[in-house]
Amino acid sequence: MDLDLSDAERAFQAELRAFVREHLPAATRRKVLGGLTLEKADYVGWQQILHRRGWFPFNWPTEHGGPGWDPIQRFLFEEEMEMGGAPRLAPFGIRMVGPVIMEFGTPEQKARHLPAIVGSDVWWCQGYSEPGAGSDLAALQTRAVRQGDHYVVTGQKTWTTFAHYADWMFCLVRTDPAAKKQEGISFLLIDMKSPGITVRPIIALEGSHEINDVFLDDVLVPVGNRIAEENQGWTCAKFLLGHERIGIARVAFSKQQLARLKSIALREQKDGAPLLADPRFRARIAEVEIELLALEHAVLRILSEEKAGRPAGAEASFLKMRGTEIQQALTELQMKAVGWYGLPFVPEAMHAGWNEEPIGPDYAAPLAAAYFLTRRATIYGGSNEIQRNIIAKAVLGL
Amino acid sequence: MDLDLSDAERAFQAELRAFVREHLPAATRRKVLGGLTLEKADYVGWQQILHRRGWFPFNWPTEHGGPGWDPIQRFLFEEEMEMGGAPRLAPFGIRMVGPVIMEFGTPEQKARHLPAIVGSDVWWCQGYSEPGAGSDLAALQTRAVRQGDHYVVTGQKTWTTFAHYADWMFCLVRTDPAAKKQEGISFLLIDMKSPGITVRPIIALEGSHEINDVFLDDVLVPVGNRIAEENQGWTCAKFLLGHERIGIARVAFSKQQLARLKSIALREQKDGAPLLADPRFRARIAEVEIELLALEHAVLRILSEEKAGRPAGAEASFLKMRGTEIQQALTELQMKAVGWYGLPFVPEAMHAGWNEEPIGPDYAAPLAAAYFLTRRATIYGGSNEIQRNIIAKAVLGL
Amino acid sequence: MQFTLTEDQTLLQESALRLMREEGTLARRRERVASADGFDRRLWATYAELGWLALGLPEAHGGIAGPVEVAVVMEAMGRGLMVEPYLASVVLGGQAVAQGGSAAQQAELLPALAEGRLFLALASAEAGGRYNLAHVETTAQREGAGYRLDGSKAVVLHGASADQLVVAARTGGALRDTSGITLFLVPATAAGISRRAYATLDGQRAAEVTLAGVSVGADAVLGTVDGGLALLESVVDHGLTALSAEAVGIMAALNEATLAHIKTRKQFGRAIGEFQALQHRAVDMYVACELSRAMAYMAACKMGAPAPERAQAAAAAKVQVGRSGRLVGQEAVQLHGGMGMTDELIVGHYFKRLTMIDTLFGDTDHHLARYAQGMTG
Amino acid sequence: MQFTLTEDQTLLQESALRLMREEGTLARRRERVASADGFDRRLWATYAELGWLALGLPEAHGGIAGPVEVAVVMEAMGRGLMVEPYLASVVLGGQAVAQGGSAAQQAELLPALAEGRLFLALASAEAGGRYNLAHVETTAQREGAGYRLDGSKAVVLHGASADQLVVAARTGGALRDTSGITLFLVPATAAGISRRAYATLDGQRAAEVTLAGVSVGADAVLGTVDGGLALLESVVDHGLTALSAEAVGIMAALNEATLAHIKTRKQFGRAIGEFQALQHRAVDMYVACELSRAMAYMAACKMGAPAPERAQAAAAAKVQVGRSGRLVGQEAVQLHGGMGMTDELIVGHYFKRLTMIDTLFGDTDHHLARYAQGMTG
Repeated sequence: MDLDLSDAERAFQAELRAFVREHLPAATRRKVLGGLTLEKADYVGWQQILHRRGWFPFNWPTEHGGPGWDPIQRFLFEEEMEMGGAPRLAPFGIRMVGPVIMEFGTPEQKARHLPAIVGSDVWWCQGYSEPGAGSDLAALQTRAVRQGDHYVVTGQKTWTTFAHYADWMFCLVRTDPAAKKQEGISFLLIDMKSPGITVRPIIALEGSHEINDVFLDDVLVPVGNRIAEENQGWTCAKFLLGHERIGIARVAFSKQQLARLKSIALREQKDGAPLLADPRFRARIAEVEIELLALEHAVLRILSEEKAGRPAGAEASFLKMRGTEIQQALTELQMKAVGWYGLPFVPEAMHAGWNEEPIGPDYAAPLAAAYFLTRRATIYGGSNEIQRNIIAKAVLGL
Repeated sequence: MDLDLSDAERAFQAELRAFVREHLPAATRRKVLGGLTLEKADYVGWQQILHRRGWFPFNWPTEHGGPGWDPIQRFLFEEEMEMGGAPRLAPFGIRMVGPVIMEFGTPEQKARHLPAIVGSDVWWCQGYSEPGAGSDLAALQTRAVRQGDHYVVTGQKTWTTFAHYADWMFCLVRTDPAAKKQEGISFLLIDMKSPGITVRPIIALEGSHEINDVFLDDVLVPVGNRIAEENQGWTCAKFLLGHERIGIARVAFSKQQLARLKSIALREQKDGAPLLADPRFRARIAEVEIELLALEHAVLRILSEEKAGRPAGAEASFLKMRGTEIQQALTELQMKAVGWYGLPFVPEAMHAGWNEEPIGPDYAAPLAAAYFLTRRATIYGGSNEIQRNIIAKAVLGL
Repeated sequence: MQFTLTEDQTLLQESALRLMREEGTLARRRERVASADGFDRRLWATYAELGWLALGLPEAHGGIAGPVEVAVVMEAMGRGLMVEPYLASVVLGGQAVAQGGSAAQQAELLPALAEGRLFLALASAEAGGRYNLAHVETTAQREGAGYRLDGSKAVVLHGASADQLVVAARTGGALRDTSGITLFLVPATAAGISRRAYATLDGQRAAEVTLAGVSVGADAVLGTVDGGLALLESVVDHGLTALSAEAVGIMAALNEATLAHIKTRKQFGRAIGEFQALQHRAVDMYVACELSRAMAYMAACKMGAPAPERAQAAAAAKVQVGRSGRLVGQEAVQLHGGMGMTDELIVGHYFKRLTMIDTLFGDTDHHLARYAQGMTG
Repeated sequence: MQFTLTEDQTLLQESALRLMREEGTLARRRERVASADGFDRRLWATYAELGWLALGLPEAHGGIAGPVEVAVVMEAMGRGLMVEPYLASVVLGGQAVAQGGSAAQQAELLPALAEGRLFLALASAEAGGRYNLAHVETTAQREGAGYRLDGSKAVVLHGASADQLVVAARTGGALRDTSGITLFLVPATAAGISRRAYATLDGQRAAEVTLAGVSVGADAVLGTVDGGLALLESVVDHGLTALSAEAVGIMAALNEATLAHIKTRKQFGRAIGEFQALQHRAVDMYVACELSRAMAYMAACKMGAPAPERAQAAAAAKVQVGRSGRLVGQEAVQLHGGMGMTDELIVGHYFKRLTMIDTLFGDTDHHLARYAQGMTG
């Protein structure tokens, strides 16, 4: 057991750091570190820069165009990206549908879709949740009826993040309504330009637009866009769920948010001294820092096991639980730090182009909105209640 | 709405205070305020003093020998008793079996048992829980088989507080094993001197002896000792459960413990100043004080409603939940306050007669033991899980 | 000792809840929030008719009743998620005049306030001052018979729609001294005042107010010169208590909405409210609301008590409401799942307001520290 | 970077767990607790044979391995709920000598310690000093070539069975000065020493130690004169880390016992572990233990780091273990119902030890404040 980085790991880390410093567009960095709204171009542009360096998709094996890193290297990569102010890499292609296609896709499907993800030529979205199927995903109702070489798909998906950016959607649909819940489901890839698809924005609590309803009305999907056998979609869904559960812990993101919290608390004043020097506020930060430290080392334990050939099972669910709770605690403290200036809400101030004088300190504008936005972290991606159910059943045998 | 005491209430309060000051035996007061072990004689002696003044049982109507106070007067009485260092009045007779006999007893049963409670001639204990019937009280297995004018009772009761003091036990027994769970139960009064009863001490976690197993082996109980009809015992049990749920909040007890906590924190030192002046420890005390304030006013709201003829239902369960949580928080802080001196465990130091020099400050000896002892508060008397179930069902309709 | 509402208070409560049921829909709210002032002047006139704008003000100037009635109305307004400047104008502004105003000031302002013809706002906070009421950098220098005010005030609630501002300024002492603060009544359109209006995240309005050489007469002083902090503290304690009551109304509404949701939302073949883990959490939400209600009304009863007792009661209520509100708000959103995160359901709007109530005039940590400092023993 | 046990460490862990399974029964524990010394000297000899008493000591004097191996053994001892003076003698005493001792002191003491022939104890705390290591009132005045020690030491773990005491005394400075503290090695039977032995609530032993004119030579100094605080801090950090590992073992054992209980205990016609509210609480207990384990081993890895980094790691681990241990201990008792409250089940004994671990060398609040103070940024 040894917590120090090896020389090779240290060199790798330095290389990552230098690369972000030199190649991340300044405008993008400013938006990320200032908590401002990112455009699609910010995400895609950075993916392409990474791709040219051979680092995108960072989590893929070399045979499919990734760098083939081990779990520790991937951890270091994510850390340097976050600390350097790089935008989060959208997970839909590289963490979700990509690995599913690698595992279950035909050679034709691989040839068609994987290079497009590698080259950032397509943006994917995830068609899982439905109005009646949230935590109980297998209750989904979207129907796909076989007609010759096509499925005719009808139904509604919801909470679809970045559907309005997406070229393609991977989608769970019901192909056998007579079968038991999990057994009649198939996994389809759907071209978002297909006739019959309508994307309706859902405005979130704090005013942002990231999520959408997606209505499917007699959408024709070629049978060749089905991954795995008909009615075997649940296998893909479970595979995807188990994949990269560790990544959702987002330790690096929280480290960056912690640094931001400290920097805000250093600039905020309380009774003539920095808020950061106030023992009570400092103790609140320390509490979260310790929680994050514990999470980080729990992640490192699991990554070390994975590197040693013993990948984690359901026990990794707790990393998602704790990770999201910590993200929420951090955004809450950031909001608390600015006191009264958590109240003003000027939507324009969330955009990098806004040039008016801010109300209160310039860092304050996005903080309360970020707090509200982050409440979703414990709901999406398998709510924390579902994660607890998984651990209770699969780890504790309850 | 008015929080101030009326002139009459203020006079009543003064009278109570003066009485405790003048008539509570000094030795008993010392034990109570020092957290030392009380003897049966401490309890009974004080009950008899109160009785001579006409204040015992303080919660009974005049027709049965009580003072006939309203809910606010009873609240004030309990407060003055606690703050004055009086021992807690054992609930088994005056809060539990007494009201059941008043409600369901025959004239003969009332004449026989109620005066004996009033005069402190008997000590009662409660024969409810069994090894297989804790939270699920109705699962009890102790059998009572009718033979002529007697029941023959066989089974085991457990967690029976002060069974080793008791002259009588009120007991739930199964009289019809074929009936549905709640429907085959009867409520019996059992003379503890009956042949076939064995009391076995259970030593608690922290070393004290208050609770016991009670084994019943072919114990003969006259049919005349049954309260209410055969197989109607569950009605008595529910009545008893609903009765005095508010009292379990023990606001006055917690106020006294809070005062004790502050007095300890004033005498303990941290870096050359009283611990009570340490902002963090002070904030911890303030947190509990606010919680207790909220509980107290929630109790007062419910008592005011009761006084106005609208007695509380299941919603009062939350008073027990919060009350016990606050008791635990207070004993935990008392233990924390003395730091290292929470460790020494000299059982003899818990007894008033011990004359050796204490280890550490004299107030420290019972604190950790009291913390461990108080953990039971959320388990006994209907665990807090059961209280939550009750509220979920009866109040929230879940 | 009587901890139940009187008959009159119960009638007030019933009529307030009735009005809120009619007005408290999300659609009506959206209209109000989108309007120029950010609230509904027609509804304000209704409040005046109902006598709500006179609550807690002295009877000599058309006022009626006291803090308990204010709490009753604020609790109802919490349920209705109202955006009118009741707190800003009637509670904060009104109490400042009622407690600090001369007979002439009261006679001039209070009837107008009670009749809905006048809007007040309290300009107390400053950038960098956090929640310390004594942090007053704005100066009031003697100028002839009057004063000249210079400085900036932060997040003045409903500052842009106010006719008169109650401004805390320093007539003496250093930055955070407790003496040397004076409250002034300043016409909002006086020369030298600029107001930058904006919306707040909870759908309310506020303004940054700058005072550059604003001249006022000696009769603009509210209360005593240099002794304004005690008055300001009392006014803010009334505000905290009213906010606590509003928060209770929000919690009750959130609990109702959450219960209705978990009783009907089906997952895994049954209503999610049948899952015991959710039941126990719903119970904790219920308890949090009950304890908050007890504290809010306790504080209302204590508003006439001596300053230290009044301050402890207000601080304790704000702490209780801060903790309970955080639990109820976060859990309500969580138990609503994705729907709780959208702008389309009122749940999210309640949550935002409840969150912002914790910030107003000092968050839970601030008032816990304040309570701890004032605690006996 | 490698966060898994090496092959050797895994073997050590397996053998330790095997021994603990044999020795860690409640019946065996009762015997040990009731014995004169409060522990089992035969078992101590076994520890010596297994090499455990040499862990973390310098190789030059018979020592092997380091803090990670100590953590492995301590975690196993937590599971076994052992009462031997491993922490007191090997970790605290051993590290004091290993880090502060001269070559002569090390050569004299360490082999004896490793072979189980010598018991040490650390006499650092004092009444009124709470957890402040610099609060040293005990004085060491120059007396000829040596020193004369006077003062009282509080709650010296296994102080009565120790052969030598490591005593913190003041050679200079005022009461809580960080300089002026010196550590001394004092034979426990030296003239002027009196020890009052007692049991602790968690079934361990401790003693109050009084030093009245105890004469020691200059060669009794451990480390540098006046510079003892840094050494003491390092020793205590090793102790905190070892305690954290012990707590992890206890939590794991409590979680196992609780799971076994709720899977078999039937109420309302089914195992109580089928109730979702209990399931979710069991999950939180599991997570608390996992996070604590990560932190305990992180801290063990940091014991060789520069002082500030080492201190932060030890403090963070103690905070994590304090919070997790409180949750796991309280929940284990609660979920066991009445049985958890009795002396008859090992659960209660685990709970008591876990509670006392939080007190030892500073509770959660103490180390949170310490961590916050040392935190960067």
